[in-house]
Amino acid sequence: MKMITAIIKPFKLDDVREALSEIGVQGITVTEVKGFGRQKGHTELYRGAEYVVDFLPKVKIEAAVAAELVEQVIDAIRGAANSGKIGDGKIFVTPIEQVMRIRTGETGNEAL
Amino acid sequence: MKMITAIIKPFKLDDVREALSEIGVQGITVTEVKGFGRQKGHTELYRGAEYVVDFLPKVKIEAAVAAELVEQVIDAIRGAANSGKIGDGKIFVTPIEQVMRIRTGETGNEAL
Amino acid sequence: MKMITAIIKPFKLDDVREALSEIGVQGITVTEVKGFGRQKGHTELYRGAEYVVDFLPKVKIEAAVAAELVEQVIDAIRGAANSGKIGDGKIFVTPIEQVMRIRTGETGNEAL
Amino acid sequence: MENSIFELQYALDTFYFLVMGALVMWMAAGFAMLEAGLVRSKNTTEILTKNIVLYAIACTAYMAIGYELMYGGGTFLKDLALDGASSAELLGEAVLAESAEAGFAGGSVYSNASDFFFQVVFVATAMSIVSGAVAERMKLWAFLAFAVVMTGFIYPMEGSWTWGGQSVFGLFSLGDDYGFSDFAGSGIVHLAGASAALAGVLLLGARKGKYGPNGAIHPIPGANLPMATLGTFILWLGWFGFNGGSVLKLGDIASANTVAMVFVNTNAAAAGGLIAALLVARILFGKADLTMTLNGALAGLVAITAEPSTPTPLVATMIGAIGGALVVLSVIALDKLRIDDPVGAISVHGTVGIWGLMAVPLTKAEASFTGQFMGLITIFLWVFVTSFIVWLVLKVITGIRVSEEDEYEGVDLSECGMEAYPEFTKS
Amino acid sequence: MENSIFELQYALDTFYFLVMGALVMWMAAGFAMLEAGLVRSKNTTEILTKNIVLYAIACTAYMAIGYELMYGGGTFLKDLALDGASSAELLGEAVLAESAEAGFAGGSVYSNASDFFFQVVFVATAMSIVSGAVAERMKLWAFLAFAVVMTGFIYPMEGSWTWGGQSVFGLFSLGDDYGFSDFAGSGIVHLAGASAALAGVLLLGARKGKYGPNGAIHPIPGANLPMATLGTFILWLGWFGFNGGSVLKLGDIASANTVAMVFVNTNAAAAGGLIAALLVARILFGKADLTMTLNGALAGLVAITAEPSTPTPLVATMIGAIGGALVVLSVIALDKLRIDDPVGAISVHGTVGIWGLMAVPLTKAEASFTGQFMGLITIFLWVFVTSFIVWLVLKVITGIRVSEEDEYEGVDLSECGMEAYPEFTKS
Amino acid sequence: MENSIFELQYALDTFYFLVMGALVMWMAAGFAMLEAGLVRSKNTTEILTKNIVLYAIACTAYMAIGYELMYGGGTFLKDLALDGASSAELLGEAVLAESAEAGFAGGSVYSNASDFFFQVVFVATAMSIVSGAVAERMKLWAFLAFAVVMTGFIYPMEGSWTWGGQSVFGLFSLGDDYGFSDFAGSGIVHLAGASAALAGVLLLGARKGKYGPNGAIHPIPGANLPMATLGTFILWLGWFGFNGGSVLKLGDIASANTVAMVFVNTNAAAAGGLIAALLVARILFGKADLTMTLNGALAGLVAITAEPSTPTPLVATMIGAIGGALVVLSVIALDKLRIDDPVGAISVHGTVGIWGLMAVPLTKAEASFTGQFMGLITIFLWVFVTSFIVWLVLKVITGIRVSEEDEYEGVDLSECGMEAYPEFTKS
Ligand SMILES: Nc1ncnc2c1ncn2[C@@H]1O[C@H](COP(=O)(O)OP(=O)(O)O)[C@@H](O)[C@H]1O
Ligand SMILES: Nc1ncnc2c1ncn2[C@@H]1O[C@H](COP(=O)(O)OP(=O)(O)O)[C@@H](O)[C@H]1O
Ligand SMILES: Nc1ncnc2c1ncn2[C@@H]1O[C@H](COP(=O)(O)OP(=O)(O)O)[C@@H](O)[C@H]1O
Repeated sequence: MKMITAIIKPFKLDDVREALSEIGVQGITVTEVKGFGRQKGHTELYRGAEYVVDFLPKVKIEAAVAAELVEQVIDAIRGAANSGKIGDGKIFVTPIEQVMRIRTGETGNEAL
Repeated sequence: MKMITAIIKPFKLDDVREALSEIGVQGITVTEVKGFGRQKGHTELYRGAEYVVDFLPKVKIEAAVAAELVEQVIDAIRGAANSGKIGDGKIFVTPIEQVMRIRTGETGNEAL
Repeated sequence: MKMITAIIKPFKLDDVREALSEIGVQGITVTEVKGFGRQKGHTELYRGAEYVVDFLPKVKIEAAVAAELVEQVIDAIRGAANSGKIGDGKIFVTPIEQVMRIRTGETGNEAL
Repeated sequence: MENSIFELQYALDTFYFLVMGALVMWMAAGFAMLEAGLVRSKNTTEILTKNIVLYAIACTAYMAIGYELMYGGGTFLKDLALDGASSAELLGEAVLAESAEAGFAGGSVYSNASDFFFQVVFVATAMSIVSGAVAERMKLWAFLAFAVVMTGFIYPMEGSWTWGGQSVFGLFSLGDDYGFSDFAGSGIVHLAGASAALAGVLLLGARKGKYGPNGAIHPIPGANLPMATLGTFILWLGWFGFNGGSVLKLGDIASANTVAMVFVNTNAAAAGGLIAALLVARILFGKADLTMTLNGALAGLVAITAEPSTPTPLVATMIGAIGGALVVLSVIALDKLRIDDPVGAISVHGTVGIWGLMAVPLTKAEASFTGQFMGLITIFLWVFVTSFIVWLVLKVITGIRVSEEDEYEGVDLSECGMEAYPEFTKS
Repeated sequence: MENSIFELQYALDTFYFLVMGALVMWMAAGFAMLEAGLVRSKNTTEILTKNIVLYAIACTAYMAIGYELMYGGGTFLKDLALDGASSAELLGEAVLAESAEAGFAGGSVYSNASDFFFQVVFVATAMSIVSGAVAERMKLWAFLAFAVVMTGFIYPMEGSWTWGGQSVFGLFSLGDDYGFSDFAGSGIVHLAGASAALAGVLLLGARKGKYGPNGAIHPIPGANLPMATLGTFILWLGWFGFNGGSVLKLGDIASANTVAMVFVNTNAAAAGGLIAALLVARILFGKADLTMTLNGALAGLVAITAEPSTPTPLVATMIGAIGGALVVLSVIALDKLRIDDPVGAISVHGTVGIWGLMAVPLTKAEASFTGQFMGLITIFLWVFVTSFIVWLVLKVITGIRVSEEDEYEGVDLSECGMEAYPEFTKS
Repeated sequence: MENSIFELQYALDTFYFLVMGALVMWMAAGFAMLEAGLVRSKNTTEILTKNIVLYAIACTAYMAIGYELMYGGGTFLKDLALDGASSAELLGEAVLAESAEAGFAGGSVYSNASDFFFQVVFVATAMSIVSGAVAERMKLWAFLAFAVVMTGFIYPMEGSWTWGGQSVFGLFSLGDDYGFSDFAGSGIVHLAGASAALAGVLLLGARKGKYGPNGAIHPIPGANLPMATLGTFILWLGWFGFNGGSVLKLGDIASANTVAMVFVNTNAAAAGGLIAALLVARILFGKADLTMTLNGALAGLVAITAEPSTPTPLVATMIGAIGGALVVLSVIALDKLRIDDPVGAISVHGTVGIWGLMAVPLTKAEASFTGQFMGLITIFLWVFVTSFIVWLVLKVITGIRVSEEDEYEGVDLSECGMEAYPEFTKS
């Protein structure tokens, strides 16, 4: 099993969720985050003084999936989240050693 | 060392924290997240138009623990968070390669 | 590639971000979290009844970096976030198996 | 020309009543903000809904039947438009005759419609008190059903025995037999609201998680203190209308001066209550507790409401201060008794309402402790018992409490299907 | 001594006007809060900016030219200070002569400055209606430019044909020829605002994501319901000034009684509208919908505004209730038509404004359905057509809609460079 | 019958005073909301606490001793109830004698209690100005201690030299010797508040992180702009009472007309200030800056406060507009000087207060620039120096600034132990 973590633009969330549902990903966890990267923040003025808003609102999606699904999931996310503009975000794949569904105690792929 | 990540129902947070304290886990980090899964969201009406609230409020707990504690921690979380109802959440175990306590620079299990 | 995750005190965020920029880390993702640890929360009274605020506001920083940069990044974070006081936080290093930049589809170190 | 003077006096007194009434109406917003600030955000839409709907219900039920029960003006105010006269001219003649009889400095003569307006906003106030105490766990529609009975029947009945001058079921007369005196309603409005609230809370039980085993009390902090503070300021402002309008007449020197004194004393008592609560909380808890301070200001206001015209400003400050101190102790005591009142309504309006009534004889010779006690016990028993019955009937028929799961999820979703702050991400 | 009586009457009527005007001014805050609560948080700073700036623009444009167009008082109110007299003494003499002629119970005599103050806050109300309907996607400066034309020209023109008594381009007179009757402005203010809003919305289009293919409607919930509720309470309070002040005179028995009736009926209609909307939404949607309930209260207020003085309280409640039911249906219908109005302004002020106008003949013998219809069609056509042209010109010259990307990011950043709730972490 | 007329005049003028006073009281809520919106959320509970407690302190200290110092009415207002008469009858006689002497159109005769009520809310206004400037870093209890001295002594002293008509320590008389003229208190209230604030800020220093090395300025955005906007609307509304009530008499034609003009001009100046600030900020910063716009409206109000009765509406708009432009520049300048004022209070009330005073001679023949300057320098020096001393004493004894760590964590926790928005998760 792998954990697929994607940082995307907030307004792409619904599209990504649908794309994942379509390929059978049954669960995801979403976090509101701020991102700092190549996409530059904007310079604002507050009462005449400048400040840089470096951190832009992003959304982090985490989906634990069976190892064999990884490529498909990456494609689905990329397909839905890609707008071709800077700041579209990243996808990270990390290993999971164990999973358990709290309700049933199931583990492994059944628990996803 | 392992990172135990649990997605649970928000109102179970205090129970889980206590269960972890009891078995000697000294630190955890908690994030407010939204979850999408088997537990279906509800359909709401706003001014007459329907919309589905797919994302339900969940809490993510992260605890870095010594490898030998993993089973015990999983049991503790499950014991406290299990209500037998759909949506109770998941537990993920992932590897940690290194840990450091910022204050002291300690690493390894001492840093937890 | 490794994921460096640091839990720090919120007011250290800007310092850490600058320290990371200086050593060439080009992107980070930040999450507002609550921490529970050795640093004890405070006991408050609300309308005469006591309650313990165990969870203290923290900030989680995630930076995916090339494996060879890990030590340098850890040092930079520690340098900026260390105030010598309890609760300064932790740094975790975890493996990343794959990275992709959504916009371009680049993978590996180029995608960071 | 004398008639013109009477006309002006009528116009001025009517206007005064309307302005004071508008200020009291504004208190409905104050209660809504105060309560919305002191509950958790998952229960905010429901408390807002309760507050604004109860205001509408109070206005409608009191118009339909309540005013008739309390003062006798016909159901649906059918003769209100011209005070029963058949033309504007005849209204004018009737008013002038009344004024001539009363004399310039005599009893007040004003538009009946303005009287209704002033009275109806009081009804809503009484009902607003209830909504805070039963917050975060009561079913919306059960609450609204109760509001109909409370504003259409329970309150008007006790109102008829006090301000309405009727005897209590033909048994005794609070005014004539006991000289019961309650200027603007520490008892008639505030204690009444608190009594209904207490009955509801007892049947409803505490919020899940509020009380633990071994007497443990787990605070549930309000989600939005700026809103609670705004609500308190609104109530403070509105109270000038509440007490100031209860002089009932403005249009001669003595009356105008009394109205002014009532403003000064109302303000002084609120200030006294606030400072006392601040200091008592400081002493007991070692810190400045904003929510107690807000309750203290309201306690000062409730305390002076029973008699704001006779004390000196210094005495008014002290009456308010005692109210402010009392409210802190009462909140703690009710928590010990596991009577869960999220906003402190029973303490502010009930405990301090009693203090307000009992303080009247201190500055007003005509009032007696016995008379005041008779009044408060009559009001309390009537409202508590009838409310208890109504709540009980509702409990049996429809239930009054949401399910445990709905309570965890928040009543906003189960009762209103709408979150007060629905956004997850900002963009 | 008769003069003293006239002086007092003048003072009382002037004061009454000022107090009512202050209440109407307060409505500007109500619209700001209502709208800020019903948009998403990323568009909040801009809607606040629009609301407070439009109030300032309305005050300035109406002072500069609008009042002159509507009532003829000179540009920049140059003679306002002493009503055109050259000294305070001569002003006094002129007023007394006017009073003597009018007679004590005759037409109202008050300070011209108080009249301007009361009128100007009405202009701002009309303009506030627009801001809500075009929220979340319109360019700030285009909106402000429109506000100048609306408050300086479009509104004053139709105002001159109605309250100003002028003929419509010399063609016909709404008052003399048709007996058009609109007490406080269901049509003149509310329908006018809604007509301008409709023109803007049609040219502007719906918010991105509001409507999907196959008739799908995607709700966009407002970010802060406590604020929206506060706004509604503020509007409710302010409306007592809006309708109550429109009696124009207080200082005799008949007038004072009318003012009081107007207060009672205004309140009753709001309550009726609220309850009807609550129930209709309950029946249609199976739940208590707070935003519809708030709209219902406002609908009740708009409905009664065309004639709050003649109905009985029961009839007023019913007129309001029909307004409250209508507003729910209208909101649904406009959504079906893909006319995107984030706060329901077109339904509340337009649809229900029409109902208010048409309901006048039900309780007022002098009014006719034809006359009312002529009035509403005149107002609608004039405001809609001129607004449409102005919006169109703005669209061509500067554009009226922000870019798609700015809309995603929120207009707060693109138009104001400032977030309403800028904090990421609390510490 | 003449007496009845005097009675009505007394009643009307008293009522007018009370209504205006209630509006000014409402300004306390305005300051609370404005300031709570412009600080960070971690410092919100404390600013709310400061604002509502200072209001209570002002009311109590001014009652205890301040009013006596300023106008001489006895400590604790002991003779207020009947204006020193021993019965209501004798009060009536005394008033009628006074009225007869003053004449119908002469000096105002009203209830002493209404005068106190109106005056006391001014004191609170002056003190509210201070709380914003020292926000986010001052110790709560030190602030409250200062409030006692400010409202009980510092303000009443300068009030006694101006509105109280006393000579300045027997040296000179601002009124008699210099014809100093400050209608409603651009100097006496606003500049005074700003002077006390400036002294506090200088001793306190800037918030951590506000100023960096090399002249860098790091903005600290306010957490809640809807609240700040609401606060501004509240202040705008309250200001009608502030200026409108300062005419002191309503009950004859000339006075009523003046009151109406004051309303019109107050409104016009606020609108002018708002628009000017909007445009100046647009030019300087290239965008619509809501916080500057809000400050601009308040600046317009402060500017016209020194003389709202003599300008024409056009001139009032311009006086306000200059105030609005000035406030933007002043905010920038103070930041350059590293004088950290989170809400812009010193600029709005100080800088523009000075402009307001100096603008009086432009429209009022009796006033001179020298006289105005003498007044402003007297007020500034007195308040600044005494405040500085009091702040210094507090600094030495208890400290006035929270620890650096508490400042990072937020003063809500260290000073009040209570978060304004305590929720982590919604459920
Ligand atoms: N090395 C990294 N580690 C963690 N998160 C990153 C990293 N680089 C970028 N991100 C996240 O991805 C977002 C988008 O990255 P950015 O560099 O702005 O654009 P792009 O994805 O087009 O390269 C950032 O806002 C940040 O949240
Ligand atoms: N594959 C997954 N990857 C990440 N998070 C998941 C995954 N599946 C479920 N979750 C999280 O767990 C929560 C509960 O899952 P759900 O399927 O609703 O019920 P259950 O845990 O009973 O199977 C979800 O709301 C989501 O936050
Ligand atoms: N074992 C752990 N797993 C995950 N997070 C931890 C763990 N221990 C500590 N933390 C996080 O680090 C923060 C600081 O830890 P704490 O024990 O208070 O102080 P210190 O870092 O000085 O040891 C905590 O608030 C928590 O967010």
